[in-house]
Amino acid sequence: MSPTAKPAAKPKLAIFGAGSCGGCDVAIANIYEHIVEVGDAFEIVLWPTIMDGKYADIEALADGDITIALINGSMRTEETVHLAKLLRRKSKLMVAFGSCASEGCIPGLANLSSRREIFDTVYATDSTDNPDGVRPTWEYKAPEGTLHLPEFEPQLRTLEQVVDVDYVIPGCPPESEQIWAVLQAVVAALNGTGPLPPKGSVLGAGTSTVCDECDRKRDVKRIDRFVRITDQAAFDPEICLLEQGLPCNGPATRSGCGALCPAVGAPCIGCYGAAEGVVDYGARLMSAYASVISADKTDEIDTILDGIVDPAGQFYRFSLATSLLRGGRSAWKNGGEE
Amino acid sequence: MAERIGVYVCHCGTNIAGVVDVKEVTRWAGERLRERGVVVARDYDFMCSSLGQDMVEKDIKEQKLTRVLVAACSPHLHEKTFRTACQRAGLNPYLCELVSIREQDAWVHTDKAAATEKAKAIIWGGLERLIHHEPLEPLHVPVDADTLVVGGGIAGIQAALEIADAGFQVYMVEREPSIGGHMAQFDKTFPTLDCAACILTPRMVAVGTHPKIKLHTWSEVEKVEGYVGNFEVTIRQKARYVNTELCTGCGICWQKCPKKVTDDVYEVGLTTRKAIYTPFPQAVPIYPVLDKDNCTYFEKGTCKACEKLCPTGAIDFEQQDEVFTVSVGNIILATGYDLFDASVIPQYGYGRLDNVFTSLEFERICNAAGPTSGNVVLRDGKTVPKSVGIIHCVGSRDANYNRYCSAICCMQSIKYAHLVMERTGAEVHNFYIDIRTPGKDYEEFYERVQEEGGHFIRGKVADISDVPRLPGEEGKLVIQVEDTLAGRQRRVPVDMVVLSPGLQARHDSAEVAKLFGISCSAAGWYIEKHPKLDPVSTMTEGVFIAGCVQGPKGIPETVAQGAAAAARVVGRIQQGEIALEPIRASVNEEACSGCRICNGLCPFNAIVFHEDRAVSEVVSALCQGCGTCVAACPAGAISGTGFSNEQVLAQIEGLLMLNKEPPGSTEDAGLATTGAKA
Amino acid sequence: MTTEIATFEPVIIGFTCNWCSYRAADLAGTARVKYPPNIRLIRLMCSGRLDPTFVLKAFAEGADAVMISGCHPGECHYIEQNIKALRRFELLRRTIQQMGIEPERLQLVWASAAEGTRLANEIARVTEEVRALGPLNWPAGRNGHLDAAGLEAAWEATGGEPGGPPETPGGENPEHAAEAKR
Amino acid sequence: MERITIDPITRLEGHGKIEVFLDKQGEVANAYFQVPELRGFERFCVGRPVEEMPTLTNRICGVCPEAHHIAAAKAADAVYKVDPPRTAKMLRELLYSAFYVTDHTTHFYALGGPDFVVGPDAPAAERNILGVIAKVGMDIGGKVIEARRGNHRVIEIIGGRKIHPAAAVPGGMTSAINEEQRAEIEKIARQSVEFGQFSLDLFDKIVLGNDAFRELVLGDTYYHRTYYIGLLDADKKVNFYDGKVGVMSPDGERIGIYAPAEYRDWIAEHVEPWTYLKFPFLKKVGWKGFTDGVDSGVYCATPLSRLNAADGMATPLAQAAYERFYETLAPKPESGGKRIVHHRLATHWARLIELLYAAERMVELVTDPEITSPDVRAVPTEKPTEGVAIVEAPRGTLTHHYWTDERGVLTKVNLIVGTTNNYAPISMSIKKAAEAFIHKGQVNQGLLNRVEMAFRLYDPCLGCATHSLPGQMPLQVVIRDADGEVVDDLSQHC
Repeated sequence: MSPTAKPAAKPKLAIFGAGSCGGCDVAIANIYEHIVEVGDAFEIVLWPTIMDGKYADIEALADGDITIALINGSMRTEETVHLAKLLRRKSKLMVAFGSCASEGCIPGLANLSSRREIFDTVYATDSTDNPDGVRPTWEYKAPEGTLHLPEFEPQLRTLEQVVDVDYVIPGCPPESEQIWAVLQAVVAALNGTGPLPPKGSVLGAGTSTVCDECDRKRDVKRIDRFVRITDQAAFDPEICLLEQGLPCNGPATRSGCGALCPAVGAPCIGCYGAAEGVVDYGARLMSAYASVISADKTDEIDTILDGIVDPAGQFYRFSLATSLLRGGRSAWKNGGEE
Repeated sequence: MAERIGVYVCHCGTNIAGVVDVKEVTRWAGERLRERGVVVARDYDFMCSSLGQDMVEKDIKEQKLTRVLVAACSPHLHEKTFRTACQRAGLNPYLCELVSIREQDAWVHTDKAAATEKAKAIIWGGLERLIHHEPLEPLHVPVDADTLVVGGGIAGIQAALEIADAGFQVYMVEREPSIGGHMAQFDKTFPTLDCAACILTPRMVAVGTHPKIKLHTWSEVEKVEGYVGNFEVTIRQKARYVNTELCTGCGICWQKCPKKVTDDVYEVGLTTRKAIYTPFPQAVPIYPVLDKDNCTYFEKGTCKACEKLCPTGAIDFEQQDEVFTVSVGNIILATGYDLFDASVIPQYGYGRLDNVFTSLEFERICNAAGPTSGNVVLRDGKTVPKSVGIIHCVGSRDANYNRYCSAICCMQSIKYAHLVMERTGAEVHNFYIDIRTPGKDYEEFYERVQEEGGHFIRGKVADISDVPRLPGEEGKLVIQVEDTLAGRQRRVPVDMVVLSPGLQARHDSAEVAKLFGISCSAAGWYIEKHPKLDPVSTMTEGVFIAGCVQGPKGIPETVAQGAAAAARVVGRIQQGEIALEPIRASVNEEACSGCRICNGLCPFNAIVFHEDRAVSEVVSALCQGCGTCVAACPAGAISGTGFSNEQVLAQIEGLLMLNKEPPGSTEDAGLATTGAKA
Repeated sequence: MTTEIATFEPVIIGFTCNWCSYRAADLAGTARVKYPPNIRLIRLMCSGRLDPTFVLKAFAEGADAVMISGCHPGECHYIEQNIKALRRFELLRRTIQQMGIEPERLQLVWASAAEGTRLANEIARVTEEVRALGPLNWPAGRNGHLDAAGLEAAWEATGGEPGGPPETPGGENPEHAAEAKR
Repeated sequence: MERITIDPITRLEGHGKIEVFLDKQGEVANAYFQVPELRGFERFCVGRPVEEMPTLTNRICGVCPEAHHIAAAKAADAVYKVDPPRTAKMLRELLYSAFYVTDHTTHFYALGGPDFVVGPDAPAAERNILGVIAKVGMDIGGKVIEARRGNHRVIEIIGGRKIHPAAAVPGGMTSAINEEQRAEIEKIARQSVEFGQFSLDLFDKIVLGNDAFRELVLGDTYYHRTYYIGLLDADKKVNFYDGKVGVMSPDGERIGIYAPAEYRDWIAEHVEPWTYLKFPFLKKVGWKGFTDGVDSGVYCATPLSRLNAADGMATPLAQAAYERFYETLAPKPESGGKRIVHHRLATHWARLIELLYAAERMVELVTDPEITSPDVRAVPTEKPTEGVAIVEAPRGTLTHHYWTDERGVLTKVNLIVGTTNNYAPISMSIKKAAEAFIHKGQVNQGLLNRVEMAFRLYDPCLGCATHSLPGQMPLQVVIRDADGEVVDDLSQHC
């Protein structure tokens, strides 16, 4: 099934936000004038955010007719899951594009709660006027007919947890330079002037972690206290933030972004996900932090660890949905209806 | 190519088969685990027997097995056995996995069904782990033929001589001016009562004169770099202010030196020495040491009596400490012990009551070469005691101080009882908790002393006081004790009390352990590789221990251990190189971000950071394979052989596989219901 | 549920140190000390090798509890690596608690090579504590591998069938909402 | 009864689905605009440390992350009762103004623009940014790209990243800018002012100059008399970053001005079972269903609303454009005394006026002598408790409200997000457009696109609105029989 099978026809490109914040689409748009070159290299069959197109056209396509589909966004509703499966069928190559598709991203933190907990929070906020406790429902008989809402599934999943994925492009969102580089590589491969990366490859990112690209000076780590950004008016602009006590996710986060956040004095929050071959992102970071705190007695250790006020959030901010536990217990128990 | 795995389940007679249904387990493994690559599953009465091993070898050859799993006893017992068997059959020994269904299953459970299920789980876990095994080759490193012995007590002396006599170079480092250690301070040794000096000094001289032994007294080890076979040791030779090239040891300097100084070390404060001195007449080496802190010249800038009078002009006030390094292949630590400080037990009055002595003080008093020329007298130096109390277990077997038994105090106390009676005819009372005489001729010696009239009172002494309460106690030391045999309180008035303080690890044993990269127990004793099977090795390849550094023991055991350590070293040297277990960590430089999380984690300094490339590296010969850095690396850039992530994760899955198998296990039923409820 | 608890046999994964607790387990065997068969031991070279990933994996694969064991502080064969295990344990415990896993399901036990009986008693204690807690049944365990089918299965296993939250008022009185629109 | 499903509306960030029900005669019986996504930020932000909200809430919307970033930082300031240094506030507003330029540019040229420039009846394949470029020439494409590139650069310099910035934290910013960076920003700011003027001229030529469009804009189809809200500075001029919210009645009477902390006295949210999105309304007026007029609490929060709610623009060029806007579209004041534009399609024009204002504001800020001061953060001293903040997101008034424990860990979160404000009016506009363009069950894509235009003019970002994971699916039509039985299996809701 080499994508270069039909050299005559322009390869077909589909860009689709299954369930994204739109940031990935904007990141693609931010390759600026190169977008025209993309237009030349591909027949863009689907990119709803930017252009009109017919869903029917996609259905009509033969299976595997789309050469490459860039899918961003995560799987939370029955509808997004359906669309992911449809596009998988229609595409030769499927790319999990961005953090949502590849690791669940911040919305994945919803997996700490059951959908009942989520509904009971959202539809009963301080400003919500809902005396009868109305909740959205999958099927609603309106006077004029029945309205359907796609089911809000018990847990948020990543693309890879729903369909087979060929490549992953990490980042929230992926940096535009990286996106353009990947698109160029793919075009080259399709023209037979370059190799197509092996299935399962992570594209548009490095093989190491953010520290590799971070200009801050690093020394042997010994953390005697964790601080929060609000604790000090300023941090040393030269020295590793983690060494200054700021929980920085850089050491465990895949390189590729260029260490932008530490450069402006903000600790890495981990949006590029885990490094190559890592099973559980949070476990890596937990282990690293704990290993270098300078305390040997339980009470001293506790005092230092109290500095990390939200371990689950700190270690699984972006990757909860792909973590070994996938989420919190309440989201699993009884289908998340607790 | 597809894996072909053999599974062998051992009955171990009835040891395993008595509880685990071995036949069933074997049948199950053959069928259920076929999809996992198992092509042979056999059970046998004794897998470790030569017949059992033959079975494995035969299958490897005939069935073309690629991996072997043996379910039997603990890997600590027979891992090597089966690895070797595999090797004989041409299979890489590291493609063999031994799982324990005896110690961890059959022997500890009674419910046969449960034990059988557990055996299956253990085998499945082991199998999944085995599938991720890699063929490994042991690491071979050359061994430098020279050896470092740290500590010049009897343990170190014995070890040094054994190695040197075998024809290999030894460097001995001793902190004090002379070798000899505690033994040199003793008078007689139990139970034979031969004179310590008489048996020790020849050995000391042998060391001093041995062509293959380079002796560095008044020296300390400052730094240890490198790894087994190739250590670089930095030694500091403290300034003696005596040119040992010129000095003949004639002794004029210390005879003429005007400055008297209390001798706290060799004579334990009982008498004085000079500012320039040799600790004792038979000291090795014979060269004196000038005690800078007490020397009049160094204090006031005048005197120089020694310099003026030295016939060879060997005194050198300008001499500086000398720091140099030696390369050695092995290291023997024989740094000995400290005596428990009896003064921390106030009710025993040591340091407060004149006539309360410690064991070492008493050794010196008894010693013909000692301060009282061997006359047993009170602190006043003349009064001969008419009654003496000897107290055992001072600071030992005591929850407030050391819980452990110091091993030698009973015998030494009994020895004192004998010496007192022999020298003074005084009445002797031994106060003990239990008498422990586990050694050749020890019990006999105990009986002999009882026959000689020594009194033995079973009870922990509560208090020693010089305040008389009853008639006859005036001017005496009264020992308050509950006689637990007679079941009554007793007050025993005596003239002299000898305390038998226990042995303690050296005050600086922890730092020294860190220096040599070995581990010590909470009490400070160095931890041997195996308490029974390997009491002279440590976890750190190439570093051995001998004598009381490992724990309290008497002279015979000390000497034996010194010789044993030496034998190990000589063996290593003759091998020329040693094979190290290939359980090591290594860094994937591609993935390493140079975050330096791992840099501070290795107690063996095996992790080095390359500033230029900003990556960390694990020096495999230094790595001891603990895996801490593997677990800590946030980038997952460090991997460890033998216990890789893949291996452990797979084993976890394997162990839990049965619980996922519908139908049957309660867990699955449980899940089903949970699911159904929703 | 109660009946389930009554017959509930927890599965516990125990991580042991090659130099102390694993030998202690051997010793317990040699001495024929009995303890419940619920625990399954994994040998590591040192508790310092304990990667939190292993613990999470065990939970994910269906273990009801995890017991980490190592040398007593100050007695580590690798000098001080057991302290790293202690630190990781403390942090990991905080994290899983947020995930809704009771801290009692993750326990740390020090046991020297000589403490076979102590280890056996600790295993018995942990087993009883976990039995009292009941099953964990982490469904992720049913799909340890990221294949869609596995996840779908887990879905059903956890009642992820369509239909939405039961008794959602909105579903029950459409009239109200309809009126509201007029 | 037949139904038409427009699912989803394309060229909007986010996902929406329109169900149009026809009666027996094929006339529109009712139209439902469903938002089929939900994420639950209010739930899962609980338990997180408040200083993370600026980066967490970024991910509500990748189109306007800056709005959430800034609103969250301000709400966190309020939680700690900390007042950031003046320079920090200026940097935030500078970043935010640059964002406004990029965002309004994107919408006008890439999303809303094609409807006008290329025309609603043009083939779908041309109704996009490439079509715009084809029609009006590459140099415009170049200008648009430059405006976006330059202002993204500003966002990156100050915020660390072009999308989902990182630098705003409670008490200020994590880093200051140096003179070199300031100079670069000033250049971009001045170019943006030119671009703003250029864009207004273009609107003149293409829209106001074209009678068809003019009629479309001023016609009744897209006309709603609702309430309008918008953030006002001290002089009651439009402000995006800070101030109080003015509430304007359809009759041009300002019925009140509320401070962020008072939002619950003014705004409430209504829940319907057939959509995941809530319907905010004016509490004081009350929810009367999907209807406009003085008695209905339905209000609007868009560029048009902001202009209607304010007395003018705070910068000279924008003020001039503001006046021309009202001269042209609302020559006479309403009974309440203020001139109000109720023509929804005028929102596109209002958007360009705001673009110009944002650019002018950038110049003011970047030329302030204190903008390069290193003093950009104040350390909180007060115990964290509760805080509310409001900014004007391009798509509507954005309210963040946090409650925390004494460690500053969130215990409760409430968010009323840009587009949400307009959910009711959007639904109404859609229905009205459907009624106007769909007759006798007759549907063609041009008509459907007119319905979409009603939707698009609000530039609705349902990513924001639902704090949901918006997913889009191209236009499709589903015809169902009277029983609502599905004929077409392309729909996934069956």
